[in-house]
Amino acid sequence: MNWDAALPLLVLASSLLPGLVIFFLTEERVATRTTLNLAGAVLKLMLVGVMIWGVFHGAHYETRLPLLPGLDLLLRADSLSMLFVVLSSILWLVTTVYAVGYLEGSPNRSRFFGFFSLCVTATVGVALAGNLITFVLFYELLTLATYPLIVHRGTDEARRAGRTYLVYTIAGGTLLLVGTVWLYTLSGTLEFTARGFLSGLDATHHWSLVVIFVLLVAGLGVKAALIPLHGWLPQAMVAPAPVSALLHAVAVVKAGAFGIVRVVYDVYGMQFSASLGVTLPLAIVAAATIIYGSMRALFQDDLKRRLAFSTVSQVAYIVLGIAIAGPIAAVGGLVHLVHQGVMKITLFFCAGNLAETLGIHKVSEMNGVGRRMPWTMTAFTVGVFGMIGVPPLAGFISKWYLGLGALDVGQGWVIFILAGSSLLNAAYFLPILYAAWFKAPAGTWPAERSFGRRETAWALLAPPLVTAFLTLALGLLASAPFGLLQWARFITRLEYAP
Amino acid sequence: MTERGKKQLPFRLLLVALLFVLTAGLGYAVLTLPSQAPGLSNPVVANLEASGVSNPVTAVLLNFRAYDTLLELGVLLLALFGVWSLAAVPECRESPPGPVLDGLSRLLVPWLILVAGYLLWAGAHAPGGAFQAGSVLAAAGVLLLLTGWRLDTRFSGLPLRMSLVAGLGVFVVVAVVLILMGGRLLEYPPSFAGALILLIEAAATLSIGMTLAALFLGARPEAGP
Amino acid sequence: MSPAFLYALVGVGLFTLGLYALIVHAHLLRKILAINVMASGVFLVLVALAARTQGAAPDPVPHAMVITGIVVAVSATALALALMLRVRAETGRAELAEEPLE
Amino acid sequence: MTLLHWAFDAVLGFSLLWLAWQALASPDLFRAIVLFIAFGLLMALAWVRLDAPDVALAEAAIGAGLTGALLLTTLARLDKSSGRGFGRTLGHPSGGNNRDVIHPSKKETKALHKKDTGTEVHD
Amino acid sequence: MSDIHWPVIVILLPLAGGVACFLWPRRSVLLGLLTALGVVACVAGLGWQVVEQGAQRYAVGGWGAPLGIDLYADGLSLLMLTVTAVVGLGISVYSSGYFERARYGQDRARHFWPVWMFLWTALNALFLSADIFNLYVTLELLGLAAVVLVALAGGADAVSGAMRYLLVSLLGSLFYLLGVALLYHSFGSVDIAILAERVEPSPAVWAAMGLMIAGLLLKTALFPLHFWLPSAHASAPAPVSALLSALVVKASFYILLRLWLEIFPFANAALAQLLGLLGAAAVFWGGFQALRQTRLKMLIAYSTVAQLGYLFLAFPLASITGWTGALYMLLSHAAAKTAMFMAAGNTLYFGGHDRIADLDRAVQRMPLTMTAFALAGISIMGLPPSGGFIAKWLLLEAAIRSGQWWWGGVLILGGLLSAAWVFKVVGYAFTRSEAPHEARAVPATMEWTALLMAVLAILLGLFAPWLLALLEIGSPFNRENAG
Repeated sequence: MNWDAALPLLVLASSLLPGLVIFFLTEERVATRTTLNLAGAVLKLMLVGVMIWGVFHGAHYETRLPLLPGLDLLLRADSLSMLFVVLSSILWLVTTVYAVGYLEGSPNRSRFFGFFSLCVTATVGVALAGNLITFVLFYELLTLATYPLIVHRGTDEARRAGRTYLVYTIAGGTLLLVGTVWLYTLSGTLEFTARGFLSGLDATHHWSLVVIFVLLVAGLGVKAALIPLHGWLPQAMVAPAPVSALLHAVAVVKAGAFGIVRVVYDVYGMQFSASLGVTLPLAIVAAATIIYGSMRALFQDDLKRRLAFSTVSQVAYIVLGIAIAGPIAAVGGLVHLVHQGVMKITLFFCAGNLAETLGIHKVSEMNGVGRRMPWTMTAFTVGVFGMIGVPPLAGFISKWYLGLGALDVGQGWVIFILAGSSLLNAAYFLPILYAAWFKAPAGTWPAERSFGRRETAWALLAPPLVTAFLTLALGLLASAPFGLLQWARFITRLEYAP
Repeated sequence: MTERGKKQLPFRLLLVALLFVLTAGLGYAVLTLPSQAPGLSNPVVANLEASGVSNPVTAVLLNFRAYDTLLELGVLLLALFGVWSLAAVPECRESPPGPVLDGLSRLLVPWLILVAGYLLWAGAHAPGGAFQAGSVLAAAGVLLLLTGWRLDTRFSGLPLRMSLVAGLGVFVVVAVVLILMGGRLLEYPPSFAGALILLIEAAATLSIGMTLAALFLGARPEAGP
Repeated sequence: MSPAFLYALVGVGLFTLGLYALIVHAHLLRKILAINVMASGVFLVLVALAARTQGAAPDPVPHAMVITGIVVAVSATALALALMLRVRAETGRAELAEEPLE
Repeated sequence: MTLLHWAFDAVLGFSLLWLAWQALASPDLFRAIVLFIAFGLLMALAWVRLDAPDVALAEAAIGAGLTGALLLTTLARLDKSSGRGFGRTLGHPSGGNNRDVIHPSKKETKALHKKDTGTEVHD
Repeated sequence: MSDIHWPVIVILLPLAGGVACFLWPRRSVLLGLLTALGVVACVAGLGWQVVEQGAQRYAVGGWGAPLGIDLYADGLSLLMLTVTAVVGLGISVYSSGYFERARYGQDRARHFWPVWMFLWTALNALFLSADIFNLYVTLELLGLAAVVLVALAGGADAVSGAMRYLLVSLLGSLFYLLGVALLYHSFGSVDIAILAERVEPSPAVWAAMGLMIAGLLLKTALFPLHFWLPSAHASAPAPVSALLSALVVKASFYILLRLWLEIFPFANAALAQLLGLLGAAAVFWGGFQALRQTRLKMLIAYSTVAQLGYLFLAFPLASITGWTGALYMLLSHAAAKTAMFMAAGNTLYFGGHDRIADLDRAVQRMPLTMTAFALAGISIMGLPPSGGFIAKWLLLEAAIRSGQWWWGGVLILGGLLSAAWVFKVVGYAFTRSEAPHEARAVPATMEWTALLMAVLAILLGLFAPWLLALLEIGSPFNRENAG
């Protein structure tokens, strides 16, 4: 088990082992639990750093464990997986700090952090999966690890939300499983290869390949919250803020979108799926989701549900980027995978702060909150402008490339979708900013907790500021030598050989 | 015919029809069997003298298929465990035995024990053997129990259990000893196969007699460690 | 139609008779009797077919099997009777409650 | 000579079937057990006819003798636990009352309808 | 090391252990545990011998097949022996805690150990035997021992369940025995290998096949003949229910599989389709009934009925992948179901009842037990990374490759049904219920054994290739007809 084979496993174990240990810690052992959590997060970040450096220089990291006769549990660090691994490890560190602050004094924290680490392990597993069966394995593990977090509070409402979540995700998982097994019986292998491994199959299978594609995308679409499979996301907002922030805005939703990228790129291959004619319907579904998500967000009074519906529409950008069979749009989609994660997590952190410090859950209660919590609201504003796509911020980059890519391939109608959704974003975000900064506060806050001189605990304040700064940095330094754009172009060059 | 029966009449008729079809099928299957089939009688006769006994049935029971008999003793003992664990009904104190029962048992019990001994000995070369002798012994035991005789509480503990388990115990011990001496499971050396079989049969007769009598009694003796 | 086959057919008849009684009668003691009759039927088939060759000594292996079977049958009956008394003591009825087919 | 054998076999076979049917279908339990013991003895006779002396001995001793004894003592206990003395069963059964279903006394019916309130302590 | 007669020791040791437990009841727990460890070691020894030297044929008494009885240990029987050993060890450790402090008092525990050891002997003898009459005797020993253990619980429904189970078991054995009689008198031998050579279709063989399969289906509780299973499995003491669902019911399936593969290879597709159909009906009926139950142990018992249905799906698939999938399902179901019944036993011991609605934050008050239940649930549902997932994958692959995709559909719907009831129970375990009730601390051995069995069910998902390679020894599957 030399170093190249051990690294992916170590990255996985860096969150799995602390998680298992935390399960057995009693409630009072706060110090040990926090140190374990943070140590795990930092260790994972360092390992990922080493891995990125290696992959950039062409090193080949691969862990292969026999799972079934003829099928292996394969963890491989290729350029596409690094994108998602980096995103989830950075955000896990930030969210752990936030969660420690947010759950101060609440019960069952050992159980919470145990499952929290399991979730991240599953997400990293999804990212590093080298073949479809490993992907399915970690994909289902993600469902099992997130369910206890949704029903963490133990209220009946939480249990109902959990049940809806399960109905959707278990059904999705089953579709994915059936598709994978059927694909395996046809293709004989499930290993991800750069331009897909299905183009070689003879024409008689094409019809079943289309059906398999529908099965796979439907299974993944549940977690990617494509309509009509998005129902569980708004209801899952009943979970504590760190869960909504990392999992339902980043980890779980991205796993679905990342899965669709994998299937289209490394299972079917871009050209082959275009020739099968499955990419256009996918693009239409993605576009419909973008518009539908934004429309529903308009009418949500609860802040977290509005953010949830905005996530539904934002994730569909990634799918749209992939579905428009063009290299430039693909770059836009891949880049948005990271940007949307960073921006959305900022907004959820701020929503969590407002709920925790002032007891604000409704948008209507946010009048004049800017004066009371200036730092949180600045982070919120940066996030909102990023979402709308205001130039210097990250959001603008991805929308720009998506638009450019669409024109380059002659899919003009996508421009209208992008423009329309930006307008809708503005329509449901700007009133919040206006109310927060310019309206007078309505007297007392619902459940105010004073934190002395500072507006709220530092553990709750630092994370949103960090992620807001990241949004800004990603926007400004997009085309820097080691920047995200260059990385995305490197991936697409593999997929789109002339 | 209870009123419940009338309600189920159609169900019973259907059942009768089904069972009639089953009987016809099985009957036809039995009739199509080859009319002349020696089965395993030739190999048994061929190996008879190597088995240490001359009665073919005892040879099969205690040598060729001794493994079945070992398990079967296990089944008998298991039934006793079950009956004792259920301890359904405390021993019912029958009324004191009438003169007829008393006289009969006083005459018959010794005679039955003698017949059991004979059957055990005759098993080697004539119809008889462990099970038949054991059941005759059990008959003597049942007769004794009916007259209200009970085992002395001193013996109803470990000694009773030892004797109940004797048959199976001896069988297992003999098997282990034979393996240690290099043979296979229950592979008697031809020279003293007959003696070994007799030893096993004697222990088995004692245990079967005691077990069957205990099963008749149906309840665990109160005292006893 | 040598005697062997006649007794074999009687054995099959006993088997089915016992099966009918087992299904129809509710009282547990009757069910146990039915099981014993079925067992005797099977044993009759086993031994009867062993005596098919006229004149020659019958095949001893089925005889050994039947003796084993008889001892197994008696131990099963003893357990069943003890269990029936226990059911009687616990539920007050010597029959199993009508279990709706679930 | 074979005609006589054949006749004997036919009679024995038929009486076996008839006895079994009578034992299983008779309304009175005690009568059923006695018929069953007779059936056991007749079976022993059948084993002798089929040249199986060992089996005949085993059947007579265990099948008819012991199983019969077990059945009778269980029947006695069955009646005793429902309030009727041991002696009664040895005498001829009283009248033709249908002893098939033993009418549970009040105490037993209460036990029967002990609704399962879920508070039973042992599982 | 490998010239020791392992097959013999594997059978005689638990028998001797049972006798010892009966003779010295006060030390029965210690003796029982020692025997359990001994048997696990011996099975490991046998496993080593089989892996090294291939399938082992052992002529008892030195007489050879037609006259004497043979013991035969190949990959299939070795797999079953390993399952029995592992589950048996878990149950022995669990029972040492369960009967000791449970409300059974000392005398009930006395009766558990000897009967449990005899049952273990019967299982080991059954998996090693290559003689169909010997299989009858082991089946009988197994059935009686199981009935006695069920009746050990002593409640009204336990005793009635035991009675019904006894009658069904005896009926099944008699059907099987009549089949043995017909086969013996057709071909003059009761040894499986010899019968496999001599058998050719004739009315007697068809009748024998029908009788034996009917008898074994009755004992395996396949759908229409499953009526006795729920009341027997649910009302028995927890370790006994685990034992019955994980091992006893599987023994008769093993015999059916042996006969189907070796003696009845000409069994035509129609019968295989019928078995598959009954299996599918069992999956839906078991799952549907499990959803309706309000008591935890009854729910788990019905899930056994459903899971048995999966095993019978392998008959119409009739491909090597199908058989290995069904056997892997048997393996992971044994571990998972044991963990689930142990968890149910802990809940019952903890709260005095097992009503699902009032589990009342069991997650927080019994974390180990609920984790065990959840992990076992993952394996029952067939979600990765559990053994159930591997089995589901293999069966699904076999179904799609053989073009009979509807059996795949049954698998999927069955998985969804079991997901429904697993998460119903887990959901109640998280939430608060209004009926507070007194609680008793559950002994540590009981909780940890449940958790270890559940973790085993998960680990089966990660070590599949070695176990599947084990199954290939003596290749019991390639002698069958299709596939």
